[in-house]
Amino acid sequence: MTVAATFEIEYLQYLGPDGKPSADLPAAFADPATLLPLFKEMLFVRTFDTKSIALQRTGKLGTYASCLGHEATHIGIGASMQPEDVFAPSYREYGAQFMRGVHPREVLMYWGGDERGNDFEVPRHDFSWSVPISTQCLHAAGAALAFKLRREPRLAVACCGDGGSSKTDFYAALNSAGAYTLPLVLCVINNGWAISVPRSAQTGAKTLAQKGIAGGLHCLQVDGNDLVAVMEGMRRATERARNGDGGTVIEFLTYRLHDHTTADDARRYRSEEEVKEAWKRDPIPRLRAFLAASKLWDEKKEKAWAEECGKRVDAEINAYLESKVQPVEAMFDYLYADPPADLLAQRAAAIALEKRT
Amino acid sequence: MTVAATFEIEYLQYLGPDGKPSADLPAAFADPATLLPLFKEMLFVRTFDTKSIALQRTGKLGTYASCLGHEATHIGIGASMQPEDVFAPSYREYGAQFMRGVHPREVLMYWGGDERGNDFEVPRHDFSWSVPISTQCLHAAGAALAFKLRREPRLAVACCGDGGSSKTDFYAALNSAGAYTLPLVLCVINNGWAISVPRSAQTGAKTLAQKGIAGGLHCLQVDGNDLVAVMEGMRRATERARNGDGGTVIEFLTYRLHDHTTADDARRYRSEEEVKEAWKRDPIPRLRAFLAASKLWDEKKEKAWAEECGKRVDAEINAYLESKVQPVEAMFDYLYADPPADLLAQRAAAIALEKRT
Amino acid sequence: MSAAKAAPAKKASGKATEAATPAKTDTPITLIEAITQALAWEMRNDDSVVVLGEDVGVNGGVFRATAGLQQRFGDERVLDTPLDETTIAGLTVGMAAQGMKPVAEAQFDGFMYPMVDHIVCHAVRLRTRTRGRLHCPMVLRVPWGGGIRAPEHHSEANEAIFTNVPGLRVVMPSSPARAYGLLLAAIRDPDPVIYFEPKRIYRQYKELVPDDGEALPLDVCYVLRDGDDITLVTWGAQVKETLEAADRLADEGISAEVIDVATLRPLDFDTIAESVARTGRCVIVHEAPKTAGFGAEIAARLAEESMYDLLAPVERVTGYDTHIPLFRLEMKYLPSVDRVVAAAKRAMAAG
Amino acid sequence: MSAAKAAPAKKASGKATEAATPAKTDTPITLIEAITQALAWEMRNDDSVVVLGEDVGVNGGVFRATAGLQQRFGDERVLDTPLDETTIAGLTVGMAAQGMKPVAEAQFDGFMYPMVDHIVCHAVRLRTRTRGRLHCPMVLRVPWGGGIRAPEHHSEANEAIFTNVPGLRVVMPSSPARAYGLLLAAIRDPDPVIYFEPKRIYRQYKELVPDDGEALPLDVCYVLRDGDDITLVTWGAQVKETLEAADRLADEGISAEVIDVATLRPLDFDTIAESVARTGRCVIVHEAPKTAGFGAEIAARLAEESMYDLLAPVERVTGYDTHIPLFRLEMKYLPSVDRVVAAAKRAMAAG
Ligand SMILES: Cc1ncc(C[n+]2csc(CCOP(=O)(O)OP(=O)(O)O)c2C)c(N)n1
Ligand SMILES: Cc1ncc(C[n+]2csc(CCOP(=O)(O)OP(=O)(O)O)c2C)c(N)n1
Ligand SMILES: [Mg+2]
Ligand SMILES: [Mg+2]
Repeated sequence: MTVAATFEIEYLQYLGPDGKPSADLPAAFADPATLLPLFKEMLFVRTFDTKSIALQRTGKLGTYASCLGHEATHIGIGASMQPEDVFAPSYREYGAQFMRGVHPREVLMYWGGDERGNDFEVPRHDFSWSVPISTQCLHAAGAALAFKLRREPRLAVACCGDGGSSKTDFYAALNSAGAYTLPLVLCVINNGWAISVPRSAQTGAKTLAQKGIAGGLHCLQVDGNDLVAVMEGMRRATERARNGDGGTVIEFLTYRLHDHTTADDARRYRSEEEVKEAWKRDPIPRLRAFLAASKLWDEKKEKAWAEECGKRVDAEINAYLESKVQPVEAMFDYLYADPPADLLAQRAAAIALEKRT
Repeated sequence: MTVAATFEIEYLQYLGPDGKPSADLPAAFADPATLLPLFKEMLFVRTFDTKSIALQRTGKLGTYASCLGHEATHIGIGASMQPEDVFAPSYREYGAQFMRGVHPREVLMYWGGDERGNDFEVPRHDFSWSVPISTQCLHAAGAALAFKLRREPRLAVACCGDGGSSKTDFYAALNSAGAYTLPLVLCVINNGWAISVPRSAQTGAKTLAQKGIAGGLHCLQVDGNDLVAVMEGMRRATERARNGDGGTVIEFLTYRLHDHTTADDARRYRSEEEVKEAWKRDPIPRLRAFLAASKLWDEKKEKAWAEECGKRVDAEINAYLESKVQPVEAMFDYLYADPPADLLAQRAAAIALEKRT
Repeated sequence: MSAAKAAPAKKASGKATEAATPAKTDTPITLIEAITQALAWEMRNDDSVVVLGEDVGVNGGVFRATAGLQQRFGDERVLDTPLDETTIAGLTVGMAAQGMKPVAEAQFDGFMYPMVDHIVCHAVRLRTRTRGRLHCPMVLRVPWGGGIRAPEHHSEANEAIFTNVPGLRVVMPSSPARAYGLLLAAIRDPDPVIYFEPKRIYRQYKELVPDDGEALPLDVCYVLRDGDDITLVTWGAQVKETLEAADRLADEGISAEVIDVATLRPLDFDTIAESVARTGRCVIVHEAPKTAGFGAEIAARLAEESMYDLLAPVERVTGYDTHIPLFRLEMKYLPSVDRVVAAAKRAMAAG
Repeated sequence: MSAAKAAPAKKASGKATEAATPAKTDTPITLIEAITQALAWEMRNDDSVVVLGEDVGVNGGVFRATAGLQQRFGDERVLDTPLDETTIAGLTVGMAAQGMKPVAEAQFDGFMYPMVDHIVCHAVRLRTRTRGRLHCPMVLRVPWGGGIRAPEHHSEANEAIFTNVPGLRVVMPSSPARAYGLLLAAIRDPDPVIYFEPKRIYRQYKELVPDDGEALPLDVCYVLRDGDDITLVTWGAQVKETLEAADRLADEGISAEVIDVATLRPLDFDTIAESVARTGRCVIVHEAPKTAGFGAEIAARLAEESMYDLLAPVERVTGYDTHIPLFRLEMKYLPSVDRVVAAAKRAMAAG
C-alpha cells in the first residue's frame, strides 16, 4: 500500500477537572502566579455574565448571549494576543475582548440595541461582533493577508463555535490561510451545542481540529476548560503564525452551561444530566483549586475580588443604562463617508418628523 | 503527548506510465479483456474531443471545454455507476456522461448555445452541466440525502476540479455527506490547473483527497491516468456508499493536456516542458501498451476502431449542425409549469415581434 | 386574472384530502400556528414533503414554526441541518430535483444571503435549463422584517433581492388564513417559492383557520378593505399599519382601499390597476428601503399603465435608504401610521 | 446635483499625481483598456491598492482587464485567489477593513452571487455598524451582461440585486473615458462600490483617454445626446442600441435626448427629471428582466416627482422576465434598436 500522506491531531490538557496537574506544566507556568491575573479575569467575566443575564431578565437589555463556562477559553485567547493583532469575535467572547480593552459597557450597548457598542474605544482596529456565523473568520483571513502583504508582524485571531465550523466561510478561511500561508489562528470553540443541534449532528469528523487538515494548516485540540492548555495551545499557534509558518485550527473543548441566549430554553433539547456532568468540568473551580493548592488564592481573596468585580460591573451597567438613545439622524450619519443627496433629504425629513411627533 | 486522532491517505496505481503493472491488479481485472470496452470508449471520447475542438475553430461551436487527457478518469467514473445512480458533472466529463447514455450531440448542442443539450434522452434523472463551479456537489449531496431518506439503493457521484475543491460548495458537500452519512462520491479531478491557477496556489493541503478528513469521509488518491486505479478507487467508494458506510472524496491525479477551453491560451501561463512531461503520462498509450502486451489490441484493431469512432462522431456532429434553432417562445416555455399572465403577454409580444421582423 | 376579496373563493387542490383529520375550526390560531398547521397538513398528505433547517427538529424552530413536527413525523421528515445556509440551499435544490418537496427554513432574513446563489443559479433554472426534464419544487421559508427588538441581522426586509429573478415566486402572507392557504399553495407549486413570514405579526392576532387543506391562488392580491378615495398598497407586517391608517383616514372622511399584495412575484397588477382606476390615487407602503424596493415596480406599472387614471403623484412610504438600525431606533425606521396618513393626505390634496 | 454633459468637467482628485508618467494621449483605447489604465494609475499612486481575483495574475484576467499588472507591480499587488467567490468577497472585506484598498474581480456576473452575503451583511455595514470606526473601501469589478455568445451564466444583468442595498454604490460605465474616470473614483471612494463592466462593449470602439488620474463624480448621469421630444434613459451596453435608436428617430424627425445613468446608486434623478420636464416623454431601456429591474425605480421616481410633466405613459424596453437564453437565442432576448424605436414612437403617439 502506498501512503500519500499521514496526519495526527494532538490533544492538550495540563490541569484535570479537579485542578490537579495531569501533565507537566509548560515552562511559562513554572510559576503558577502567572496564572493569577488571568484567573481574576475569569471571575470578572463570570460576574459580568451573571449580571447581564439578570439585566435582560428585568427587561433592561435585549437578547443576550451568555459566556457561562467558556471563561478559560475566552480569557486564554485574549491573553495570548498582542495589542496590534486583530481579533474577530463571533458574539460571546467577552472575556477575550475585555483582555483586549473592550469595555463591558460596550458589550451592553450592543445587546441593548445601540450601534455605539461597536465603536470600541480600545482596540480601534478589532472587528466588531459578527452575528452571521463564521463570516468573520474570512475577514480575519483578509486582515492576515493585509498584514502579510504589508510585512507587518501582526496576526489575526478569529473565533467560531462548533456549529460555526460547519459554515462555508469557516472552510473558506482555512482554505485561504493554507493557500497564502497566513498568520491566522482559527479558534473553534466547541461548547457541544449550536442552539439545539449537538456537535454530533454538525459533522462526521471525529474532531473539529482536523478540519484544518483540509487546508494544510496546523491542527490542535485542547481542553478549553483548562486555562493552561488554552494558553499553551495559543502560544504554539501564535508563534507559528509570527514565524511565518502559517495558520492553525485549534479546537477548544468546553461546554455551554447556559441557554444559547436569553431567548432560548435549552431544556427543550438537552438533558439535565448532561448539564450536571458539564458543571463538573467548570473551568473556574478547576483553576481555583490549583491556585489554592499553590497557596495563591483563598476564600478571603475570593470575597474581596468578588466585591470588586461586582462594583466594577455595576459601574459599567450604570454607564449603559444612563446612555441616551441616539438621535434619529444617527441612522443616516454613518452610512457613507460622503452621503448622497437623496439620503440627506431623507435624513432631513426624518428629523422634521421627529420634531413634529 | 496525547493523540486525539490519526489519518492516512492511500494512493492507488496499478499501471505505470509505460503500461506495465506497478502493482498486482485487482481481482476484477484478472482478465485484462474486461478493460477492452473501456479502452475503446476512451478512444471514442478522444475522437469526439478532437473533432469538437475543430468544430469550434471553424466557428460552428461556441466555447468548448476539452477533456484531452482526462479520458481514463472520466470513463472510469462513468463505468463505475449504475443507471439508477445520479451523476452530477461539472462541464467536461463527457466520457462519464457517454457511459451513462448522454449523446455526443447533446454535448454539442449545449456548447452550441442550445438548452436542448441538457434535455438528455438518457439518463433522465442526471444533473445537467454546472458552470458555477462545484455547486453541483451540493446538489449531489441533496440527491444522496433523498435516496437515503427514501431508502433507495442508489448513490450520487459528483465531479469537480482541483480548483473546484477550493469552492465552499465542495466543502459544504463533504460536510453534509459526513453529517448525514450520505451515499455520495465526490470526485476531485486534479488536472493541475484551474484555468491559469496551478494546483499549488489553490490550497496548502498536501493532497486534495485529505479534504475529506474535514468531514469525516473516506479519502483516497488515485492515479487518474491509470484506468485500473480509477476503477478500483471508484469500486471502493461506491461499495462503501451502497453499504451505508457514507461518502468518499477521491482525488484523481491527471493533467489537462489542452487549453482550459477554446477561449483560453495556456501558453500564457504554463511551460511547454510541463506539458511535454504530462504527455508521457497520457492515459491512452498507457492502457494501449498494457492491452497490446496482453495481445488484446493491435494497430489493425486501432485503425478499424478509429474509423468507426470517426463515423459515429461525424453523425453526431451532423445531427447537431442540422438542428433548427428553437423558436423565440422557447425562452418562455420552460420557466414555470404554470406561467404567470404577464409572462404569457411578453411571450405573445415576442412572437409578434418575430413575425414582423 | 382578477382580485380576490379578503375571503376569496378557494381553489380546491392538494391530494389525499380523504386522509384529513376533522378540521378543528373552533380554535382561532395565530399566523405562525397557521404555518405549522399547513406544514403538518401537507406532510401528512404528501410523503415527499420534508422540512429542513437549523433547529427545526426537536427544538421546533427558533420561532416554533415547526414545533411538534419532528415528534410527529420523525427525524427523516424533519431534518436539522449543519449550520450553513449554503448547505441548506444546495441540499434543498438537490432533493427537489430528485423528486422530493423540501420546505427549507432560513432561520432569519439576515442569514439567507448565502442561499442566493443556489436559488438564482439553479433552483429557478433547472426547468428551463433542461427544457423541463428536471424541475425544482422547493419552498424556502424566511422569517422576515423588523420590529421585534431582535439583535443585528434579524430584522431585514430583503424581498427586492428576489423580485427581479425569473422563474421564482415570492409570497408574503399577512394573516393566519392567508399564511395557511399560501403555504399550502407554495409547497404544491412545482416551481421554487420564497415564502416570507412577517415575524412582527406572527402572533399579532388569532383567527379561525379551518384545517381543510385548501390552498389559495399564488397570483392574486387581496383587497382587505374597500374604499373610493385612495388606494393603499402594501404587504407583510405593514398591512397592520396600513389598515390602521385607513381607519384614521376614515375618521377624517377619506375612504381608503387597502390591498395586500400577498404574492409579489408574479404581481397581480390588475387588482391594483382596477382600484387606482376608481380612486385615482395610490400610496405604496413597505418596510424595505425605498430606492429600488419592490414598491418601485408597482409605481412603475402605474406610470406605464395607469397614467391616465392618476389624479395625483404616486407616493411611497417606506423604510429609509439605510440599514434598519439596532432596536433602540428601529421603530423610527419602520413606516408608521402617521407617515402613511400624511402621504395619503398629500395625495388627496394634490391634483 | 446637476447633469454632467458627455465630456464633463472632471473633479481633480487622487493623490501623488506628481508620480504620473506622461499621459499617452495620442493612442485611442477601448473600454477594457481604459480599465487596465485606471488600475495601473491607481496602483502606481497608491500602495494600498491591490487587485485580487481568479486568474487576474499572470493570465491578466480572462478578459485581459488586468493584463500586465502582475508583471509590473508584482504578485503581492496582484493576487490570484483560490477558486471561491465567497473567499474573494470575504478576504476583500477583511483587507479593506484593515486599511487596504482591494479591487476584487468576479470573473463573470453569473459567479458573483456567493459574494452577496459579504457585501450585504458586512461591506456596506462596517461603517454604520461601528459608527465610523471601521469602513470598507473596496471595489468589486464585475464583467456584466450578454451578447458575446458565451456559455451559460456568463451573460447576466443582475444589477437589481444590489440597487436596494443601503451603503453601496453601483456604477456602470459605457465608454472608455467614463470607464477610466469612474473606476478611479470607485477605488478612491472610501465606501464599497460595485463596478459593472458591460463586456459586450469592452472593445466596441476606441477613444482618447488621457492617463491623467482624473476621476469622474460618482453621482451623476451623463447626457450623451441632447433632444427635445423624448428622453431615452439607459446604462451599460444598451447605450449602444439606445444611441442607434436616437439616430433612427432623428431620421424620422423625432429629437431624442439620451441619458447614460452611469451610476445607478445613488441615482442622479435630477438630470432625468430635468430632461423629462422638457420632453414630457420617457423610455427606459435596460438589459435585465423588466419586473423589478432598476428601470422600475426610475419610472417610480417619474410617477412620484414628474407626473405633471409626463405627456405620455412611461415605457420600459427591457429583457424579458426570463433568464437570458443560451446564445443561439440571446439576441432575441436583448432589447433591440427596433424595440426602442417602437416604444419611443408609441410614447410620441400617446397623449
Ligand atoms: C449565518 C447564520 N445562520 C444562523 C444564525 C442563527 N444562529 C445564531 S447562533 C447559532 C448557533 C451557533 O452555534 P455555535 O457556532 O456552536 O456557537 P455557540 O452559539 O454555541 O457559541 C445560530 C444557528 C446566525 N447567527 N448566522
Ligand atoms: C463559481 C465560478 N467561478 C468562476 C468560474 C470560471 N471558471 C470556469 S472553469 C474555472 C477553473 C476551474 O478549474 P478546475 O476546478 O480545476 O476545473 P478544470 O477546468 O481544470 O477541469 C473557472 C475559474 C466558474 N465557472 N464558476
Ligand atoms: Mg456551540
Ligand atoms: Mg483543474
